[in-house]
Amino acid sequence: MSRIGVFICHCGENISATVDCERVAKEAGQLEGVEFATDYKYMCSDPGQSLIKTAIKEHQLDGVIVGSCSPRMHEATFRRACSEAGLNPYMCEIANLREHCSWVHEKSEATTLKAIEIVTGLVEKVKRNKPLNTIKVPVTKKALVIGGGIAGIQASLDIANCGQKVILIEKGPSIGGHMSQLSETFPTLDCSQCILTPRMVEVAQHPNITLYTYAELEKLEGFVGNFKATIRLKAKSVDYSKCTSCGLCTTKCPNKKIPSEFNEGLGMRTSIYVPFPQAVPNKPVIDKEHCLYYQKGKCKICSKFCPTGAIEYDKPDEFITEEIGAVVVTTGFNVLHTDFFPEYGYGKYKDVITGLQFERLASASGPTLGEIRRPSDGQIPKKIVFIACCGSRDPAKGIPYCSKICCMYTAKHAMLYQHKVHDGQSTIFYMDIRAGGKNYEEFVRRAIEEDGVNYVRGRVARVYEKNGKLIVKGVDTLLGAEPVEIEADMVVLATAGVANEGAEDLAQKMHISYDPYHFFAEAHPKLKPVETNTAGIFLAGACQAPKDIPETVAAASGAAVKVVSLLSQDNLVREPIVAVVNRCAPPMFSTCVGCFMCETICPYHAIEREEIKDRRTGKVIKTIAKINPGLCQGCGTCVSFCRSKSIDLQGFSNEEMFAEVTALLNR
Amino acid sequence: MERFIIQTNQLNSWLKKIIESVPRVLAPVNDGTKTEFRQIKTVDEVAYDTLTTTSSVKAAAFPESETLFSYRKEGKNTELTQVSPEAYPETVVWRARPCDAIGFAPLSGIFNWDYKDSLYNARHAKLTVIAFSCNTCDDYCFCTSVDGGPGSTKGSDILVTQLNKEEALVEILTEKGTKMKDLCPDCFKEADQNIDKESVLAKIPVKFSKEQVHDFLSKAFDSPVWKQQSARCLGCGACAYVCPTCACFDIQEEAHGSRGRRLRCWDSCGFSMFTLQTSGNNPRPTQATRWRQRILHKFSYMPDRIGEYGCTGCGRCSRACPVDMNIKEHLISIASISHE
Amino acid sequence: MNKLNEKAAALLQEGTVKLIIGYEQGTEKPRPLFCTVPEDASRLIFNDQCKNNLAVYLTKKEIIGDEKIAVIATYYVMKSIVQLDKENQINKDNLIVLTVDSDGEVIEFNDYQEMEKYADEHVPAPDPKVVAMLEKIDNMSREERWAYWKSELTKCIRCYACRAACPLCYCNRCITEVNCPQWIDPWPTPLSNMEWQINRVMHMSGRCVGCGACAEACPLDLPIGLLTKKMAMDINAEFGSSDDGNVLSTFNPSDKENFIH
Amino acid sequence: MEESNDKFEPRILAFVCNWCTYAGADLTGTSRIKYATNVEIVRFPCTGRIDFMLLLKAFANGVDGIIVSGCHPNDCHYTSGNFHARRRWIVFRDMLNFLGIDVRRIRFSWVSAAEGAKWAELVNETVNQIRELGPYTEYQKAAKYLEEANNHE
Repeated sequence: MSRIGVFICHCGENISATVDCERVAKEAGQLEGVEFATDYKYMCSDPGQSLIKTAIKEHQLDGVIVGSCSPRMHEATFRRACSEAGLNPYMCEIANLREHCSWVHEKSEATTLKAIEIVTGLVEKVKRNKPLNTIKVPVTKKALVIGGGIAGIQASLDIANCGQKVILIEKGPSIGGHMSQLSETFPTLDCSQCILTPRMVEVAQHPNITLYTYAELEKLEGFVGNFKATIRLKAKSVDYSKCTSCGLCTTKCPNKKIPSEFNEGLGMRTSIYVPFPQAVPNKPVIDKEHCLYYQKGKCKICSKFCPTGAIEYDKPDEFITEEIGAVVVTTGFNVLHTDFFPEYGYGKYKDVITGLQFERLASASGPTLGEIRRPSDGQIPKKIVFIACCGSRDPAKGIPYCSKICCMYTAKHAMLYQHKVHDGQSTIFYMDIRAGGKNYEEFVRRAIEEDGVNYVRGRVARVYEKNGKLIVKGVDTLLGAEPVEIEADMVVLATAGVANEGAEDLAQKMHISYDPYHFFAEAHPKLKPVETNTAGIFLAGACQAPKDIPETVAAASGAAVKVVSLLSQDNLVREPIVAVVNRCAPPMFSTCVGCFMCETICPYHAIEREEIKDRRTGKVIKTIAKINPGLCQGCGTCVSFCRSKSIDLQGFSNEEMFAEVTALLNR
Repeated sequence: MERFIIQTNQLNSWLKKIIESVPRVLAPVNDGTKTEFRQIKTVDEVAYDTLTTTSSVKAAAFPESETLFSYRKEGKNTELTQVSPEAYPETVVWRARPCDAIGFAPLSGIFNWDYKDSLYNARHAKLTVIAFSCNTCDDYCFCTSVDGGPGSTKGSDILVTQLNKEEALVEILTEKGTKMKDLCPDCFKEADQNIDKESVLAKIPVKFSKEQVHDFLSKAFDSPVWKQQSARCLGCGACAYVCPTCACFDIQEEAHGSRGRRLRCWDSCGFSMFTLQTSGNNPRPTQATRWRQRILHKFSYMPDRIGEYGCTGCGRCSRACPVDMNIKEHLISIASISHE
Repeated sequence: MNKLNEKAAALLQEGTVKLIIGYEQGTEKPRPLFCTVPEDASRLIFNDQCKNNLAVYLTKKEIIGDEKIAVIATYYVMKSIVQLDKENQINKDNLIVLTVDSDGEVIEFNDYQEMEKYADEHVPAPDPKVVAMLEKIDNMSREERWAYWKSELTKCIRCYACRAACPLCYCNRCITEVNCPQWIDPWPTPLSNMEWQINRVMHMSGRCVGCGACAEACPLDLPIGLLTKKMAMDINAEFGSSDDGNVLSTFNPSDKENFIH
Repeated sequence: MEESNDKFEPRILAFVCNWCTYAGADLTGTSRIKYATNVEIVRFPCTGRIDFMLLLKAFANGVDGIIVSGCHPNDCHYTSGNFHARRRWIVFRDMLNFLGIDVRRIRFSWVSAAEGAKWAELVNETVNQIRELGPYTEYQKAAKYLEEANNHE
């Protein structure tokens, strides 16, 4: 027999103005199982709360209904009050008599009756409520950061500087990412390398950071606070413990004609190589696709010359597993390949290049040591054309979204060109100039007004070669769609930013969701911009969508804070509003029949398989569903789906909801 | 026992009288592909063209579900309302079959074995059974093997036997029967004592004797026959629900917030949950053990306790079974084992 | 002695299987047969009168045990096996699936792909009576439909033969046996009968193979087969044919409806 | 239930999710928008949690209409609960309609936490619609079958 207490709040006049609170309390007092019922001016006030507490003690109440404002307002308050009086907080329910009743109805019999019915329903619910305890999940105090670009570097440093351990893995031979390829950066034109390199070094030297380059995520198991990551360490063919990075091997390697990824194919590298001078770690790897030994079985020149015998051929990939508490995904982006606008002649004409290639030309560490020389003959182009939106905002041929960074980097490119080639002429074909951001618009104005960059609003129809010149045919829509034709020495395409190849696979490995463009999806576009739907996995940088450096760094620091706040706890404390699979006496053990059709319904992959084994023989008797309380968020979709009603949701159980519904209809 | 002759064309006028004077008259009514006992308001509703109904007539005295008491909560006090058997309506069953009528003996036995079930007894007391002898039968019939017969009078208040197109023999067997006859005295004329009704009855060969089955059962608890016979049994309740003698019931609560009722409703020993205990233990864990229980109960426990066999040979269970668990066939094989 | 009997006898003789589930001639129509010794094999038959869905036995441990068994499968048995397999209810290693083609040749499937392929090539024609009845009901007014189903389902005695005969109703504890809360009143009333059927159909959504065993089993010949059939047609119309056999625990963000405003 | 429809006050139950519609209804309150008293709200974490049996039970226990409402597609607090619910309702509604149950009495809607006004409209519209349809007597009679059956005796 229950001993329920009902406490009706007047909320000053807010409820009592239209609801007869005394009567609600009186009628509630008549209900079976209600031991004590009263009304009071301000239940949430200190005297109000102590009224509840004393009643709980005096009448040994085992359930409490507070008829007041919305539970979204004061549920926490009153539940705390209850637990202070020794009653399990989840034995307290809030009847929403203000937002859902007094404020939306006129003063009338009907309004009071409605209030009484709301209370009646909840009395029957709370009779069936079970005491619940918050769920504690232990946390492994270590983070995994995937991707060594500026986002990964920033996130790793921030986490590490908060005293937490970090594992940073990078699939390439060096960290640095796309930012290390850039020359100057908008809108300040400070040198990318100069601001990035120190951080790369800091990462390498930080006591809290373990760096694995040439490494990829193989498998991710577990759940928030308790992940187990399997990492593939791709064989570098060089023993870094012995290598002194003297560089002899790279100078002696006979195979010198391999297009350098770092230089976007504008420069060459050897098959044993360090991607770029400031690489971290500054030690070589052997590119098996091009190494003569790996391809033809002979050569081994590098190992002959290596003074420390660091070269180790035919070493298989290694796998390590790491226990971690949180993950930050910072795998970055890629630039759109150029084959679906053949009319611009990329690949056909040497002097049609991508923006990223231009970065390398303009970079002091680039193939031309920072001089703008065109790839075909090394001449300095006197006339240069930049084409914005190559693929972006082009649902027909490219991608529908705006790549966001192109407007700014194109302005920067033109500006750099003008600074380096004083008598040169630069033209930019654009759709719109999107320069939202601190000092961005000013930057673009400078390009136009101070550096005399010629902005033409219009699309380029095609680019073709005519006696050594690149003819760029387009229109100027501001001059009434008048055709424009420019004889250029070089054309730079602002190719769109797209998701990295393999992003989809990675997302599936980690059970995070991704959008139609394979960019990773944040849990909420506004309020959870660095979270994913999978608790404990966070995002930062251009793997979410094209982002510029300031945004990326901000997001990285944001993600870092999320990780740190997670790792700073010994246990995760979670609301016990989670689903549970019933258990019963053998030989049934549970009414769950293990059809596992619920697996696909759970957005959080919280439904696992549990084998019930015979104690003696160890033979599996039955495999049933088990819900991981660390992952379950308590939506209850599996509960109403389960055919045999073997899953129930704590706090909103079948019995509770059924009782509430039938009771308020049969008062 | 009085014997009368009624003209076939008079049957309806008699029935008409009965319908007029009795609040509830049940008779076989064609319903889709099936025939079932339903309350009739006119004489034309009766189906005479079918051998028998899908369900037996037992519901007339032992409904699928009936209220034991109802309650209403007023705040903290609860008001109980008992059912009043006086309110049960006088009921006549028209054109039951001898294998229906005969079933009331075991039913009454069960409901009065130790505890006297006032609800059943009240309904049964108000029930008059007017049975019609069978002049046809089908493969499932075996009443003659369990001491019934197409012309058996046991359990009936009146037995009507169609002698030929024109006339039928009416045997008045009880007081209740006489009452019904008296509703339409001029329909009946004294029957000639040497009328032989047997000649018009269906010929149903005796396939086994229930005693053979009974004897075998006394030593057959662990026989492999149960598993063999029950292998295809799906464990539904069809057989029990259509059976004229199955009397297992469950007690249920119908609760609607502040009001509700306690009911008794049919249950079946064939359901796996029937004997499931809270501890998780199930004394009849397999369909084989449940099938064994069904046969033992009907052919061993009941005769031993109440002197009545729990089978009338009507064959309804076999007709209703989704997997053709033909009880006649099974009993024959059991009886033959007992010979060996 | 036909090929089926020979094959079955051989399987039992060699000890390849401990049990063969097939059909034998029953009182009026074929019924399930369980062969454990080669002698039983001679009773096996296979024809289009074989209606029972034998897959219903494949989830009954007490029948199939832990040993290897064989089942002689109709189209619907095959379909049921595929679905049961998706639902983790079948031990593939212990199950041999046989069927008999139109020339009386016995086919033993090496894997489920093969079986599915065969099944899809031998889809039985829809029962014209069912199709006609569905159309009839669709053309009724709502009030007529209500009246029709109410009168039909009032006859239900809740013997649960429909449940027992369905290979996909294999729960240890059916929702009708849950009494905290009492979702469905376990005694027959028009409404509880209807609630039971609604549950049956909802639970079959996207899983039902359309064998009609439920309707076949009903001792009162209630048209409950129409409900599952209708559901299957609706699902096909709404979501297209789904291979995962799992319609209500999957979704498509672009699912269309016209009633949520 | 003999009263004529203009006097008849519908009983309506609303099954709503905690994060969108419940919050939306809160907003209706804080905005002091008035609506009919005929509707009572039952709070669920998510539309995905709403068991179709509860709808049937509500009818069996005498409601004349039902509102089911949650987050708009793509706004589900649990990312996909409302998508699953939507599928469930599509199949369920088709089945009810086939059985001749009056699906006009179940109003499905998406009401976000910002749509306080929409909630008020939804309630008022539904109340008016159900008032026109009248009490759901046929279903309630079916629900009372047993009482009547027993009383007839």
